[in-house]
Amino acid sequence: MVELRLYLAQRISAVIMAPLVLVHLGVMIYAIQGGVSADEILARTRGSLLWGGFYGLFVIAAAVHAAIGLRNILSEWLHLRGLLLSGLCWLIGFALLAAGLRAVAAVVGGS
Amino acid sequence: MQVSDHIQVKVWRGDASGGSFAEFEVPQQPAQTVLDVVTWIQRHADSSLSYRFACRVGMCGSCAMMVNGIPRWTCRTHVNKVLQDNHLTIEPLRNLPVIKDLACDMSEFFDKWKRAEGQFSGTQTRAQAVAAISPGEPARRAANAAIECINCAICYAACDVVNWNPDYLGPAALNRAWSLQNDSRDRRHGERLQAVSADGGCLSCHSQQGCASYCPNELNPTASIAGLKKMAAGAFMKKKYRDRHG
Amino acid sequence: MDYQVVKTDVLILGSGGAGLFAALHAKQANPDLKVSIAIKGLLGKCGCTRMVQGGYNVALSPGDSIERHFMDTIVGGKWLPDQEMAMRLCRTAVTRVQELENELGCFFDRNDDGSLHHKAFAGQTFDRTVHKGDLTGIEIISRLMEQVRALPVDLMEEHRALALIPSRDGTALAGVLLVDMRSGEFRLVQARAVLLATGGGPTMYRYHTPSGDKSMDGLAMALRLGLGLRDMEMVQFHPTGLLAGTDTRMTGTVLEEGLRGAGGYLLDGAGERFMLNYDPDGERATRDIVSRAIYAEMRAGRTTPNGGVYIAMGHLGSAEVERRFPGMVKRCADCGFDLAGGQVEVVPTAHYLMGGVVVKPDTRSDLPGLFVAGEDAGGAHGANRLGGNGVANSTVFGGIAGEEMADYVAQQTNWADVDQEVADAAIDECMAPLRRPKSDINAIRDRLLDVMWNGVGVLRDAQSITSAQTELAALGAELLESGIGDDNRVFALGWHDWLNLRSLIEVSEVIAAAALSRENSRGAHYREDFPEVGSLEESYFTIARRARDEVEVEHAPVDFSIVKPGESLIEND
Amino acid sequence: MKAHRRQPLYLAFLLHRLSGLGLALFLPLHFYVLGRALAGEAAFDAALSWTEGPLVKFAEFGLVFLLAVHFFGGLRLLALENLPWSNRQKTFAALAVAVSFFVACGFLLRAV
Ligand SMILES: Cc1cc2nc3c(=O)[nH]c(=O)nc-3n(C[C@H](O)[C@H](O)[C@H](O)COP(=O)(O)OP(=O)(O)OC[C@H]3O[C@@H](n4cnc5c(N)ncnc54)[C@H](O)[C@@H]3O)c2cc1C
Ligand code: HEM
Ligand code: SF4
Ligand code: F3S
Ligand code: FES
Repeated sequence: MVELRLYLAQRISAVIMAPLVLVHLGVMIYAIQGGVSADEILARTRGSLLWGGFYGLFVIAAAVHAAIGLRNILSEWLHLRGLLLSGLCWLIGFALLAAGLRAVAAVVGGS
Repeated sequence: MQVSDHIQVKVWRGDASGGSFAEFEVPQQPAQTVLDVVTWIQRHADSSLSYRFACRVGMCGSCAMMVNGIPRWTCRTHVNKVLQDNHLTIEPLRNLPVIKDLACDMSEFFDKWKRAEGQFSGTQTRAQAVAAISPGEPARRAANAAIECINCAICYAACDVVNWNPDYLGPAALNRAWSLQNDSRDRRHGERLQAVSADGGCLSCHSQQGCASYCPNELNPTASIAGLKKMAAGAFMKKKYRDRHG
Repeated sequence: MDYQVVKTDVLILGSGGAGLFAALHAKQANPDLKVSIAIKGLLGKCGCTRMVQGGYNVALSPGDSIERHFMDTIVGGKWLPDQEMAMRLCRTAVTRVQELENELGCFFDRNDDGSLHHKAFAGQTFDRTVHKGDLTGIEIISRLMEQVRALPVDLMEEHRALALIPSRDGTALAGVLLVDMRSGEFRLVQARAVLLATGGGPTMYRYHTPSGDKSMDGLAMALRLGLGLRDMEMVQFHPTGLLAGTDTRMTGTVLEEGLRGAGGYLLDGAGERFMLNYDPDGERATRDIVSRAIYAEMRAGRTTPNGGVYIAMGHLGSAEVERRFPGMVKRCADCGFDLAGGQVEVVPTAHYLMGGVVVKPDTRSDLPGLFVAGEDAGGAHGANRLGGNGVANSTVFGGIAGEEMADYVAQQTNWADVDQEVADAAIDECMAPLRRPKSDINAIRDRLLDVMWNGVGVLRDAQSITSAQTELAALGAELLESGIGDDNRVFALGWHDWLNLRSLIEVSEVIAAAALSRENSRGAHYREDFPEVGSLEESYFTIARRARDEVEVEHAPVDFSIVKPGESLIEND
Repeated sequence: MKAHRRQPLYLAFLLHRLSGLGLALFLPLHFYVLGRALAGEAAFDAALSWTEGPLVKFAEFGLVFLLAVHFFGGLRLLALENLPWSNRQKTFAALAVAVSFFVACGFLLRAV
């Protein structure tokens, strides 16, 4: 049953990310013209609840998704099993979540 | 179109403890399958070579081997189709333990078939008439599309997930389970769905599709497994919903 | 020689329709029985049940009847079938097909309204053959295999039966000597009941259809025990086996009957049609007539490069042929032949052995403890087997054997004592070739195939049979002098080749003797020196035995217990 | 590469896995750069300006390519698993790669 939950979590997070990735790619292509600068990015994001929600959701979904994805790779390619595998998977997930949320906080919040 | 009158054949010799290749020169014939090549070697060059076959017409699935790295039914693979620069390399089927030379132990393949609840359980008995089921019913069509499996384990050898995850049931067993899930006469759909949704079941498949590419009967285990995944996910969501809303 | 001794209640030899049904039914009759299955190959993956293409005869179609099926079987068998067996076959086929569908999960082709589809099969007065496309055998054996694998049975895969071992007092069967082919170890299985279901298989002919694992071991073992074999002259030939040269295993495999039915032509080496010279029905004539016609053309030298004739389908339009016979077209294409558009060389090919061990309709043999079912058992088909009655026979009588064995075991209080001397002698004989220097086993096989094909084949006469007998005796003697040159028994195919040949030669001698003794022509047996059918009222069947080193053949009258020649069970017939 | 793997749909699987792996490895870096914003705009700019070099540009193209490949490959898999079966899997896989290449090139062109 572990696998079923993981499978669903990964597919659901993928579905959540799908539109987010599209928007993100679009914005990047638009924004990147003439180089990226902090001003530009921060002007757009700072204080915006919308962007905060957007990137927050993105980060959560990506953390779940990537952690499960890496779990599969670790198990299949490095033959990790059992506690080590789940432990590592949780660790990766939380690390990504923490780093991601911190980054979101940085670009949305702050001065 | 005789290219040369002999072909160069490398055959894996050995057993569970290891082995190596032996080389043979085999006279080429206009009508010659890979199984004929192996047979020639066993009859004329090295009578101690071990291999397995039975029906010789693609019905029993006993003769599968790796031919130039690809799993194939050797009794129905013409040499011309696979010859590369006049060379053939023949090895035992991948992903199964070798018994000797080209014969491997298929027990785990069939154990997994059983683990996937790959057998029918009906509600009717022999005293009753055969169920009236139209061949056009969608479920029957799905069951039928997956039915003509000869348990040759070619798909099992083609799948890397089988290689990476010893628990994985593999394409053939799952394909059979899918066929049964679509059989309206079967009464163990629930138990079977549990069995194939458990760890090592259909959700371990990464859609590599080697199974479907190499299945000699042109079956499509990938499609069957996708069907099971959807069934498994659907059943899980439904149960969650029911648990929450009574 | 050391060997392991194990005990079981029921030991089944072979995993075709007969063996697997026996296992299922024995377990159903008594789940506590220890049931063991020893198989020369892998469970359900060897033998001919898997190779059934046409289908399964059963009187389930509205308007059909068990009596009609029975009459077709008797008439098709030229009044030689054991009538009680034939009746049991036709009657039980009905429940067996329902069991296959309802309990095992087979799914046979349906009509649009959901009812079973029955197709026409040669020699029958009603469309009664149920089928799964043209791969019926795969469906039946796969479903059976799944059920048996799910049961707690003791599987001995790649265990070859070498000898039936009687009890010390010789009054019953005590067990079976086996060799684990993977390790080469001998194993003696003591059993309270044994089923012989090794599926006959006339593979001693140059061209033959059965699977490569079948080599008449069962009948050879029964012979060595002194049991009688009936109808052994009755070897059925399929008219169109693929002919692709002697060096390929494709040669001999069946090209479906439907090709002729659909309007395919048979052409001689010069490309001329010839069937109309033999029969007004031309290519659509029955199996035996077409086989004899092709054989006659071959003997007259009007042959193709490989020595057969052509089957040509192209005039029907290659797209049409591809649509109607996709399996056959693909199989030919895989092997490099264009069936749809071109010409493919064919030859008659030995297909089925009607003969077998003399048994009662409940599968008991003359030796207590030994049961026989499927192609190993004689009697149900007489002189000719209807297409579709083969798999019916193995599944019907296999199931009956399972029940009977459970019953028999319940009455046995203990295991019979094994006759150690017989077992030791059997091991010794099997080991002998391992100790001798290497000889040319292939040459012996090649000669055997030709001797039987030429001497005791589609057409035979006293002279061809006696000269075959002389050669068989010589071959037998030569085999007993020959060796493998390697005493390693681990998965040793060379050794098994030798063992196969031993069985084949022994049974070939019986086929020849029976063929010589029947001085008329019936069904599959055609004597050019005695082309007449003979009196139907005085029909007899042959029983051959081995007594010392001679084969003795006696004639026994057919018991017309249900219907006499000239009568019918069907009104207005 | 082993012969049985030389098959378009296996390659599609591999591409999906490697792109996923690449993305997962890149993600911490990406978060790090953004996280620098906490330390003030100057540091953020410094971190970003690092991305101006041609090598990094190219790497970025690679990254977008990875994301695009993984994204379209992911859509392909979601469709395979959840929509009625289609026998055109090879076409879809090829399409997914082609579209992602297109998108990534668009990105690259805009960037220079
Ligand atoms: C190509 C082909 C097509 C056919 N088509 C039809 C058809 O359409 N309809 C029809 O009714 N019939 C058909 N038949 C006939 C039918 O297949 C057989 O009559 C029937 O299946 C025999 O079943 P069985 O169980 O007796 O033997 P099999 O199924 O042949 O099984 C014999 C078993 O015994 C094993 N065995 C052999 N020797 C030993 C040994 N020494 N020790 C242990 N095990 C041993 C074998 O490995 C095998 O498992 C066809 C036959 C062939 C060859
Ligand atoms: C930041 C973004 C993403 C990262 C870091 C990421 C990472 C990963 C990783 C590491 C895997 C495991 C690969 C494998 O098991 O072979 C994976 C699998 C997968 N990804 Fe992503 N991914 C991301 C975005 C997406 C998006 C946007 C989608 C959907 C459109 C998606 C769909 C999938 C799917 C369906 C799988 C499962 C493949 C399988 O198990 O066969 N991913 N991802
Ligand atoms: S699905 Fe195809 S490849 Fe796999 S075991 Fe069945 S027939 Fe063989
Ligand atoms: S090859 Fe293996 S990964 Fe899935 S699609 Fe087939 S089972
Ligand atoms: S020998 Fe039976 S499938 Fe090849």
